Amino acid sequence: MLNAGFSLPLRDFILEVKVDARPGEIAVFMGENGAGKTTALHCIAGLCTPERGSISLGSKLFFDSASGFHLPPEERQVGYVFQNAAVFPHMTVAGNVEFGLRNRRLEESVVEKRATEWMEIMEISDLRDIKASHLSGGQKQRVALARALAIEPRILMLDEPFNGLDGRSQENVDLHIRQSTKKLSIPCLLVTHRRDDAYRVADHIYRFVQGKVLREVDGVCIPPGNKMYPTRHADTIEPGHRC
Amino acid sequence: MLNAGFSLPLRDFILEVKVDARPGEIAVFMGENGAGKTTALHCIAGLCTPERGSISLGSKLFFDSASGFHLPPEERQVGYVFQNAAVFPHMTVAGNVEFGLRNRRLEESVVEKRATEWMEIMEISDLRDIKASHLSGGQKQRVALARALAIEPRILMLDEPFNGLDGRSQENVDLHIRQSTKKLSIPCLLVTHRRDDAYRVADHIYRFVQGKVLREVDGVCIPPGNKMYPTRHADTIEPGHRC
Amino acid sequence: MDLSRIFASIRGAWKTPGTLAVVFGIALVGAVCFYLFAPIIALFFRTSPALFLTSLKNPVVIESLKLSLITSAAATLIAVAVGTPAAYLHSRHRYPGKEIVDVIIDLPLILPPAVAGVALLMLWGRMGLLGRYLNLLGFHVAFTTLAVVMAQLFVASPLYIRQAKELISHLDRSYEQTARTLGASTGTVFLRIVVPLIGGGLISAGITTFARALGEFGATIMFAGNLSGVTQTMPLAIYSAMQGDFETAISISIILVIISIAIMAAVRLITRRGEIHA
Amino acid sequence: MDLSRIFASIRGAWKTPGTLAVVFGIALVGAVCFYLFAPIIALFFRTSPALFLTSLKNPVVIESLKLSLITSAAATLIAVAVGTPAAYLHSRHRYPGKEIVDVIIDLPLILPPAVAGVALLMLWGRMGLLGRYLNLLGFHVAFTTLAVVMAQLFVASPLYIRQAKELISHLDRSYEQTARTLGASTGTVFLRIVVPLIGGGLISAGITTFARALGEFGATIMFAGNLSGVTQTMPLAIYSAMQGDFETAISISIILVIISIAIMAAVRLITRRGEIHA
Amino acid sequence: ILILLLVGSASFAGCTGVTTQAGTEATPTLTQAQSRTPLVIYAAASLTGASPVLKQAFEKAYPQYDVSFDLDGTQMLTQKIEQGAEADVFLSASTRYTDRLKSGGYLENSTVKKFASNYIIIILPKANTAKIESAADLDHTSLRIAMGTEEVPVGINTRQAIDKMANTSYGPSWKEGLYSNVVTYETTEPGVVTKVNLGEVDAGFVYESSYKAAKAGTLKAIVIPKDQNSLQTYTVGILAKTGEKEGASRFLEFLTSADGQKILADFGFASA
Ligand SMILES: Nc1ncnc2c1ncn2[C@@H]1O[C@H](COP(=O)(O)OP(=O)(O)OP(=O)(O)O)[C@@H](O)[C@H]1O
Ligand SMILES: Nc1ncnc2c1ncn2[C@@H]1O[C@H](COP(=O)(O)OP(=O)(O)OP(=O)(O)O)[C@@H](O)[C@H]1O
Ligand SMILES: [Mg+2]
Ligand SMILES: [Mg+2]
Repeated sequence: MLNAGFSLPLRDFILEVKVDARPGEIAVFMGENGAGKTTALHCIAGLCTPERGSISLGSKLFFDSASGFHLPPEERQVGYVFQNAAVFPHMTVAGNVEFGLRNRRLEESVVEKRATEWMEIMEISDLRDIKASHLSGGQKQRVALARALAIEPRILMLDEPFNGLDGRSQENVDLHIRQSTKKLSIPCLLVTHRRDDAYRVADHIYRFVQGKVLREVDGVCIPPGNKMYPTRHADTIEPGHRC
Repeated sequence: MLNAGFSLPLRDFILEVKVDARPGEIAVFMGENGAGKTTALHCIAGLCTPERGSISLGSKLFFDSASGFHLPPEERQVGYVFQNAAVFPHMTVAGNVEFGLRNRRLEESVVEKRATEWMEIMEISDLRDIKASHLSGGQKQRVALARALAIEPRILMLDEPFNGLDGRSQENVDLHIRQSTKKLSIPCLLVTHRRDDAYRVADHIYRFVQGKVLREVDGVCIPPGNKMYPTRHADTIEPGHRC
Repeated sequence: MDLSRIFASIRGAWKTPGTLAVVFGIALVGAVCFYLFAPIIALFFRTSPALFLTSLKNPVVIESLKLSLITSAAATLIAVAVGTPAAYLHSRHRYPGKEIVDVIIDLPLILPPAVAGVALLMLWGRMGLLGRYLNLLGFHVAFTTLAVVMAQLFVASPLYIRQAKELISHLDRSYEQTARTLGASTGTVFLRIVVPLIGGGLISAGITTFARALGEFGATIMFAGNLSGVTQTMPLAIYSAMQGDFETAISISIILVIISIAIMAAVRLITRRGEIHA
Repeated sequence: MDLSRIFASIRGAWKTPGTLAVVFGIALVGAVCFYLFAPIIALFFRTSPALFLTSLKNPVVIESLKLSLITSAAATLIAVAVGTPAAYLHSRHRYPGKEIVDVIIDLPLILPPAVAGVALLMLWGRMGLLGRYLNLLGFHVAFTTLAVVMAQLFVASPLYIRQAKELISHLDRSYEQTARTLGASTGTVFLRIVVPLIGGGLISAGITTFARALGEFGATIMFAGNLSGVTQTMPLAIYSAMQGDFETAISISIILVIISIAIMAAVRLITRRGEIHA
Repeated sequence: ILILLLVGSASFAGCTGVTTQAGTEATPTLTQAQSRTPLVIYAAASLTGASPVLKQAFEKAYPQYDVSFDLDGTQMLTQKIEQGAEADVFLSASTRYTDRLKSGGYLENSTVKKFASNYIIIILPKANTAKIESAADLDHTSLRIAMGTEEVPVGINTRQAIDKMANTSYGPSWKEGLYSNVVTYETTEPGVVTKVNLGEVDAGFVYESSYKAAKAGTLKAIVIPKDQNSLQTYTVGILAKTGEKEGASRFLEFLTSADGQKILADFGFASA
């Protein structure tokens, strides 16, 4: 169970985040450009420090402003796919996927097995020895996904994971995000701008509006996806806001 | 009228491009990750040199391997939005949008007027004095779009332009791409992986498959968009390929 | 050396994660600063305020200081003006002999400065391979103020070019490519995209170059001579003073250090401010 | 200087676009190479093959060459081993006094080498601020081979640290951030992400540092003295020879240049090959 | 490609154009006294201490001249002259290099004459922690000694003096012990002086003039008797290519005059 409640002043507004996600649940972040979605993920991953508040995952405290505690990112075991993929350009595809596994000090055979598995899933096996700087945009995105999922993280955070993926990969990634979330029984935070993507995967949606985070409990629209989904907006949301 | 027919060996296959687009027409490039869409745009923009073939826009020759002619990119007047946006991080938003205009040696008043116009259209006016490195992903994408459209190019090339944009911006960008293409009467090449986007904007679709480019003449599926659209695949396409 | 493992093992004992990194960082940077700065502090122990003030009034000191600053600034400007575009074109193109150019740029650093001075004499001196023709045209290079600049340029410019080269080759090309599609010529790309993007690094390289030029001794005395007011820069004045009055020599050195600090700090401040306004 | 406008106007006459840029580029890089290399070529005119071969057999030359290579390599290694992590921590953190550290790193470059040697003596020498205590412990620094390395380190390491700093501060942070979310400690991030990403630049900086250490003269003779086999490096041997037999001195210089070229070329080749395999 | 290389050097000429500007910008401010005829004296580095006094006295006697000294090792000066340096007078610390220039035609050979001489002296740091009382102590173990290399004039004279002392008074084992105490062979005299001055070596061999030039009280000295010492002769000559023959010969006269000799004596030089 992820519990995050924190605030951080940004250039134009104060970002006040209050989100939670249960193991096996996918929480989708939506909202306008510059609303603070990426910043929120950065704070949860430990890459920036909120001014106030606390973040914890299950029994593990990540951050607490009251006690001044800040767990460094490398000890949070998050699987984070950045908005810009950020594959390591000097490593091969395999090197990228294996990087996180090696940091866990797993046995070499396990590292290779798991990396190979995930490269197959993401259909990048034939690129395994190619330097990552020589990949196309969508190929890089797939490497970033394989790399984040391979470490079997305690929480998955995906910043616009479908960007740049071709149709088949989108479906494939969609499937494996759900599977991993369920199989590892971890919470997953996913940022997207696409309503269809959101309603397809979301267990619940957080809408970022001018630094405030609104949880959609009873949306006004019915999701086209196959999931039962609450259908009315939180009462604080301004009228006319699309969901 | 853009006429491009060229070939270039890539790592895994030989890319053979044969595309054309009439003024006012939007040609959409689709295809798997790594199929060569970005590379094709790079060649047309003059950022890489095909091995064989020729490229011309109207009466203007861009490239011809037979005569060894290669017009440098700065003289091709293309409005190219890169897959990674590539806003200049050291300049302000306004500086980015004005950059191309200043290279045209327009009058200062014209430069400012046009830049202001486009920043308003892309809803980045309030960010005009912010350094571009301090923007969110979607904000950068909008700066890149404003920058490319502001120069009133002779051809528009957009590599996944909707990526990272929030819902409203997507519609907005969609609208202005069509308007500009019509108003300036220029051809537009647009890369996307989303079928709905493609069918909505496309006058015709080029499908990149393993280095070959197939023009969809009679697709097997009917586009949901509002345009009349040819509905059957080119006969060379392998069976079962989604469109 | 697996730093991470060492880190991890000690961290257990420390309990507050990150503390060790901080301690390690302070120790490391502290050690570097100590090693580079403590000897300079030690210099101060050999002089007295009185001596220091006397040196400051010494016309030889004033004159050589002025000469040093002018020549070093000139050498730095030339290195920047010629070196930056050369480094850009070099880094961004493949051409036959590129590796050789790389080696050539490093060579002046290896030459002991006195040999560098001799080499310059052999080329530009009155009897030199080129100098003899210049001489026929009535153009003398060696033993003039120009020679001071040339010696400094020979010794210091490789530092600039090398740093500029590396900065450029680590720069993402897509900015340059975008700029070209936006109609920017090579010159505009260079001046408006490349230079500002690595500006901080170039300034830093320029400061290094200036510092090296300011400290130049061996090549200058050989190629330009040690003539008060014409070619006697601060290091030469210090050398001459060292023959007689050791304490004065140290005082002059300290003046050199202080003025250099002031200049370098000023450059940093000015360029910092520029950045904020931009 | 509006290069682009000049370009554009001349280009009209040229017709084949880009030709001018090529000519300009060749001219610029050619000028730099000429300025830096021609004097070295001129040196060759002062020696004969016979003299050259004799020098090669001279035991003093062999000994000082060995000493030079060992000490310069040691100084470079220390600079790299300590300087790289220090530069990383320095560039990636804000801390009070950061600007002062920046200035300190440049200071040794300004000091004329002989003054740098005096400064080192004042700190580490027998009567020095620190040296007197080391002396009580029976530990002598000055006039030993260690002193040679220390002098070279003092003079050359700022070049390395400065370049490393700039390379790191121009590196996109998102790679480091990603690596940390993937469980990499500061040490791992440094060794597996930062160092390889700027590896080419660091090697280049290392070569510069090695070259500067190899050419070091003034500080070495002041702090370490000039004793054959113990502290007489190549530049000291060259300078000593220059007082007597000038031609021999030039021959030795040329040996130094050739060997340095060979080493630097070898380093480049080896690291290039490494890159291809990776 | 050859043509392009030519263009390269042409653009290089453009680049020297810039340096010239910088140079000429600097020069006017530096040579204000244009009414006075400049006189350039190339002088051995050991004359550093005496040079400003000589300049002052000469300019007082002949106010129309503006004297500047270029001070460097004699060998380096010789090298510079051979490479075309333009000077008027050459003050040499070594007859060897004077002869070399004479045979090369760089000097007005008839004007060359001796003007001073110099003896070797042993200098000690003020504190003299090694408690050296006489030259006999120099072979004590764990001493540190500095002297010139066998190529520089001071080194040549030092070796001769040591040989004489060993032969007449102290014997070969003393000489051996002394040499084993040498920690550095300096290429310049100031190198020796500096190391003694700082107390980093216990003794050093320099010319008397260098000892005199050092600030009073900073050094101690042990005089080597004349009969065991080695004399270095200083010579002066007018350069063949001088444009200021009159001034040069006036300076030469002045140097050998009573006034000049007195100044030199003050700085520890013996008469020729
Ligand atoms: N810098 C590079 N060096 C070498 N090969 C490259 C480079 N960039 C891309 N490639 C390869 O060239 C092929 C075409 O790449 P391109 O970027 O054109 O694909 P794309 O169709 O744009 O894919 P995407 O949909 O993922 O953006 C791919 O196989 C890719 O791996
Ligand atoms: N490096 C930065 N420095 C300063 N401000 C920044 C920086 N990055 C982002 N911002 C600002 O912080 C706010 C939140 O940005 P953030 O990247 O979190 O938005 P986002 O919701 O992820 O947007 P998008 O949908 O465009 O990715 C925006 O106003 C943005 O301009
Ligand atoms: Mg974002
Ligand atoms: Mg692409």
